[in-house]
Parts: sequence; structure tokens; C-alpha cells
Amino acid sequence: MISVADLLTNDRIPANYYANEVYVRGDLEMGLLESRRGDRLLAIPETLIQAIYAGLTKETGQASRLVLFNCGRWWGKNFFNRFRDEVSDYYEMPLVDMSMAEFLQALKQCWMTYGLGKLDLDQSYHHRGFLVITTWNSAFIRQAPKSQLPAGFLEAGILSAVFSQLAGRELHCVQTSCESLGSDCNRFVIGLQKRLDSAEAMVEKQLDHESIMPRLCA
Amino acid sequence: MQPPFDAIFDEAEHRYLKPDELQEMRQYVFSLKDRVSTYQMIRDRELSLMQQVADQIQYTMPDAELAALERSLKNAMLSLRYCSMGMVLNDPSFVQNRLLGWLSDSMQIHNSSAIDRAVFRLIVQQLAQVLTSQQMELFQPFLNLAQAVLPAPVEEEMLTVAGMF
Amino acid sequence: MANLLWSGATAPSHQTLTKLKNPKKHNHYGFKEFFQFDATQGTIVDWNDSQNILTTEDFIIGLVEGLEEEVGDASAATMYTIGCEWGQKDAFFFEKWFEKEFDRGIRQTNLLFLLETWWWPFTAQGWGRWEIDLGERKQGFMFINIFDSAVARTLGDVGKPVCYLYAGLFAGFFTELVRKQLSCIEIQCYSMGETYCKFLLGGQERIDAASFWLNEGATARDIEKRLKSGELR
Amino acid sequence: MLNQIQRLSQATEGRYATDEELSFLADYGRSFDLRVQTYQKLQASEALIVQQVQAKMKAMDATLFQSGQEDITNKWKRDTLRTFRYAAAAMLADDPETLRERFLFWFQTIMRAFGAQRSCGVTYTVMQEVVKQHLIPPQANLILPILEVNRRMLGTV
Repeated sequence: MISVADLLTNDRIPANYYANEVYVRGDLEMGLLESRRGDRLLAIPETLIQAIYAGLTKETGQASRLVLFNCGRWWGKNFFNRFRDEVSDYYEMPLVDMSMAEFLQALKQCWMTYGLGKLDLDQSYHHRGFLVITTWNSAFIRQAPKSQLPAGFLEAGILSAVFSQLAGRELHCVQTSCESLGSDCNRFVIGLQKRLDSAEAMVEKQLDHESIMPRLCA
Repeated sequence: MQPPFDAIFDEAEHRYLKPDELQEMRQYVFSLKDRVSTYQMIRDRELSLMQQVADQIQYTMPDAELAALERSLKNAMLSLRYCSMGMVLNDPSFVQNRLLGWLSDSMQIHNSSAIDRAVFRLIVQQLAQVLTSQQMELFQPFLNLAQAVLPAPVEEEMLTVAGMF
Repeated sequence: MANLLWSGATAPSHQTLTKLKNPKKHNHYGFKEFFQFDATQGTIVDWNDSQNILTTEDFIIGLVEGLEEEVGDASAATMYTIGCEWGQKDAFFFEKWFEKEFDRGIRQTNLLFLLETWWWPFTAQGWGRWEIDLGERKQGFMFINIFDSAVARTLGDVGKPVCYLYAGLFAGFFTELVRKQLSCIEIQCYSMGETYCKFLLGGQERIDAASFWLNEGATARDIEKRLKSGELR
Repeated sequence: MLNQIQRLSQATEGRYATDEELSFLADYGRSFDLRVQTYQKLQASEALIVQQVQAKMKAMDATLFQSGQEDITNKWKRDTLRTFRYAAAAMLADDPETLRERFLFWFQTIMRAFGAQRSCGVTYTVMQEVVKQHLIPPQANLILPILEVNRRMLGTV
């Protein structure tokens, strides 16, 4: 028999930790933003995003992609650690014990509340050792300088860090489709570095996601 | 509609509220007594009400997985909590922003529409016994918001002549 | 720059009820009015229709670390360049939204009001509060204080100025605003154990002098004194 | 109210509010009619109040309406009217917090930039005296604390 009283934790039912009205707090007296746990937040406007691209291109040329990827990795690692602490405290359950569906639901909400856009997981290549993350509405991709190649370096860095932390082993991430190139969404393939090398080469040759995946899995 | 107090500051520097705007506020403020007592009623009867729902749902859906039932009951309780607060504040956007996105996501992930629908049906039945019709009238619009995001039941594909070949 | 950018046809815009009802009533001073979260698209748009993302301070460290790996010590100069680009782009952006919001040109507006209006979004975006001292502008320089610098607070006590991003932002913005090449240097920093960060803005000659004195161990107060007495190295 | 409502809805996330947490709603309901009366009284007397404040200030110190050589009476009037209206709104909503958040933090930066703290200090002190003469004590008790918030936020260095 189900006892309804047992379904409650201290009279509370946890739901969406990342509801934006609760998660983000502004203090205009100090000019500060913070999360509900008290971590300082910064809002990065379009002009700064454009400036990051322009400044990096000016000073580092081609290396700017790598700088952004590394920045994403650095940030992503901290992002994940914070996410893990926030979520496991809130749901009173270690992240490793959460179901994939619940983990993903929290990650999606977190991603949205940070204004990073929408995110989803495509598990159809899971058995081949790859995860595919799809995203929409990325401000970094919207503002990227025009190029023949996918532009989500920052996101690729973040996602590689997040899933490396989650898996407990070093994983790489390659973007195989991009809204800036007219795709319906951004697709990021996550897997072991050596298994993704060929994907990187195929992206350089401007193959699309549908052509890359079967070859990667062959 | 806009939450009752938002409008006060919106144009504060340009004009004062008009008599009809003040009247609208007055109506809300004087409805607060009923809103709060309805809230208290739902709050205080939550456990017994939901326990009855839980007993009935186990009876009507004996084959359903226990975990799935529990999850649906939890989501329903959560909805009751958010919707009743939305009623106190007379603010549908509160329910929209704080509950609905997350709720519909959760229901889709767990593909639990049949159970969710049955649970909600039972809740409405139970509420009708606990609340007066006036209280139900206050609460119903907010409950409807949550019910509106329940995924439609999956219809079995009907074979038609057009689909034969 | 516009032609270098890919702008999606569906770029989000700020559409709150307040704004729809009062498109001309600049009632955006509050945090809730300034940002509009779209919980179905996962976007944040500010009052001036700029899409924002939230980060933690690690984002700035990540950028500095990422740069150090690639360009070593030149990372400071790169952060300054990014700041300059930011200030320059923001000057254009500001001019546009100011005129739309207040129905008058930025050059027909009281300077003090104009500058506070420029910084207000940064306050809402979490970049800290500022204080601007225009007392010496006739002599060709001025000071800006920043409380709670996002950069310095993050990096902690490292014993030297670190807020190159802010310095660049001021240099870029004021260069566009006054249409004269200006530079900026941080002469006192939270990460040197001070309670706030202080920036000097002026022509290259003065900034070079300040930089020289700073290297010789001068304090912000020394530098201020020497500049006010008209000294140039 | 906006601020209290927001705090209520944040604090009770995922649970029900207690009777104690809900009590401010009933308190507000009891004061509402008086608030509306006061609000409408302030609206009707707005021009006169501002005029009387101006006259009193001029008698005290005419330089308060001067910035260097410039006569800033009109500017003062605009600013004072605006702040007065926000104060009336905050009184109606019983919400000094939202007043700070949506208006005063911003307006403070402008007043400081213009070095208008002394003038603001006098304005909102004198305004409290003047307003008192237009209202009965229970009404005055609602608006005076808000005017004091204005004075503290805008009139101190």
C-alpha cells in the first residue's frame, strides 16, 4: 500500500530547482547577481560575446577556437561541480543514484535558466560509445563570426567537461551540425578522443551529421 | 491577466491608478479571505484527500508499477500545492512559470499519461467533496492549468482503407 | 561588424507586458523588469533586446586560463583588447537604445545622466557598481571606481591589478563617446587587498606615465597627486 | 505586497505556507480602504503639496534651487513629482522594498551624480511636514515612513 505521507520529505516535494524566478537573484544596491545558493553570477550580453570573438581573432587568430574550447572546459568543470552539489542537496540524493531521465531533466532546466538555450540528449548511438547532445538558441553561436565550420566551441568545451566529470573519464566533444550553417539544431558528439579524431576530420571536410555518424560507428 | 499588484508600479511616475483599476484591486483584496481559507482547506485536507486518491488508484490500476504510481501521486500533490498558491495570488503566470514546464517535461519523460489522468480525475472528485462550490470556483481555473498540460492519451492507430496500401 | 554576424531570424526580443503596454515608459530600473526569461526557449533577453547568458565567475577565469595556455603573458593584453572591443560595440549599442528609449540623442543629453544611464545595465547584469569622477576631465583625464569587480573578486589577492577587461571596456566606450583615442589603466585593485578597484582614463601619454609610476611602486593616491600637479614622468 | 508575495512564494517552494506566513495578506486587507483613501487624497493634493514644499524650501535657502548659475526649479519639480508618485504607489501597495528595487536604487545614482543629496535631504524632510498637514494621522502614518525612505536613500551621502 502506498502511504502518501511517506512520499514527502520534511513536508516538501522537490520540483524544479532551477526555476528562474527562484534561482537567479539580483541585488541592484550592490550591482550583483547571485544564484539561490549564493554563488555570484554574471550576465554576459551580446556586445561582450561579440567582443570576445573580435578580440580573440585579433590577438590569437586561428587559436581563438581553441581558447574558447578551453574556456568552456574550465567553466564546464566548475559548472558541473556546482550542478552536482546543487542537485544532490536539493533532491537529497547523490547524483550517481539519480536516473538518467531525472539527471537530464535537471540539466535541461539548468541550461535554460542560464540562458544557454534548449538542450536534449539523443541516446541512439549510446551502444556504440557515443552520446549526441542537441541544443538550440545558443547566444554564442548566434553571435559567432561567419564561417564554413560549426561555431559552438564554447559549448563543446562545456559539454566535454560535464560528461567527462559525469563518466569519470576524459571525454572529447565534436560539433557535427550547427544552426549557424542552417541546421535545425546544434549537434555535439561526445566520446573518447581517439574515436572522435576521424569525426573532426569529417567536420573539416564539411560532411553533415547524418553522413558522419554511420562512418564513425562503422 | 496581470498579477494584482504589478500594475501599481508600472506607470507610477506618469499617472495615478484610475478608479476602475482601484476597484479591480479592491475586488481582489476582498477576495483574499476566501482565497486564503480555500488554501487552508486544501492544505489541511491534503494528506487524507491524497491518501484516498492513492487507495483508489491502486484499486483501479492494480497492474501499474508502484514507482510509477508514486511518481504520479507526487506530481499531483505538487500541482495541488502550486495551483493553490496560484489561486491565493490570483496569478496564473506563477503556476505557468514555476510548475508547468517542469511538470509536462516530467510527465513526458516518464510517459505516465494514463496514470496522471486518472489521478487528476480522482483529485477533482475528492475536492468536490471537500470544498464548497464557491471555493471550487476559485480553485478550478488554476487546477485546469495543470490539467491542460497532461499529455493526451495515446490513441491506438486505426487502420483505415486509405492506410491499407 | 554586422555583416560578419549570423543573426538568426528568430532572435528573441523583450516582450513583457510592461513593455508592450508602455513601449516608451523607461520603467526598467528593477531587476525583474530588466531581464526577461523565456522558460520554453531557454533564452534571457534584457530590456534593450540583447540576448544574455548567465555564467559564474569561472567563465572569466576560464577565459584567462585558456588564453594563458595559448599566448602566455600576453593574456592580459588580450583581455584588454576584448574589453576595448566590448566598450566600442557597447557605445554603438548604447547610442541606439538610448535614443529609442529617451527620444533624444546622446550628444544632446546631460553627461552625468548619460553616463549613469550607460552603466545601469551593467549594474543589473552583475558587474558591480561604479563611481565616476569627472573632476579632472578638463585636464584630460578622469577616474572610475568599481566596487565588487567580477574579475578581481574571482582571482582573489594576487598582489597586482587584474581587471584588464574593465580597463578595456572603459577605454573602448569613452574613445567612441568622445571620439578621441583614450586608454585606461587600473591603478588600484581589489586583488591588491584594496576595498575597491580604481581606473585612470586618459590619453596614452598619461596612461604610460601612470603605468611607469605604478611599476615603480607608486600608490593610486601618489599617481593622482602627480597627475593633478601636471607631472608627466 | 509584491515583495512580500515574492518572498512567500520563494520560501514555500514545494510546501504549503503556514497560517503565520499568510497573515500579511489579511493585514493588508484590513488596511486597504485607508490606503486607497490616502492614495486619492495624495493625488488630489499633489500640486499643492509640491508647491508648499517649494515655498518652504525657498524661504529656508533659495540656493537649493540653484546649480551654479542655473535655475533648476523646473528640474526639481519634475524629480520631486516623480518621487512623490512612486511614494504614493509604494504606500498603496505597502511595499517600500519594491520602491527601492524599481526606482530608488536607480534614482539614487542620478541624484548622486548631480550632487543633489543636500537638496533631496531637505525636500523629503520638508515634504513630511507638509504632507502631515494634509492628512489625518492614520493616513499620515502610512505615507510618512515611505517619505523617510526617500529621504534616507536620496538625501544622505
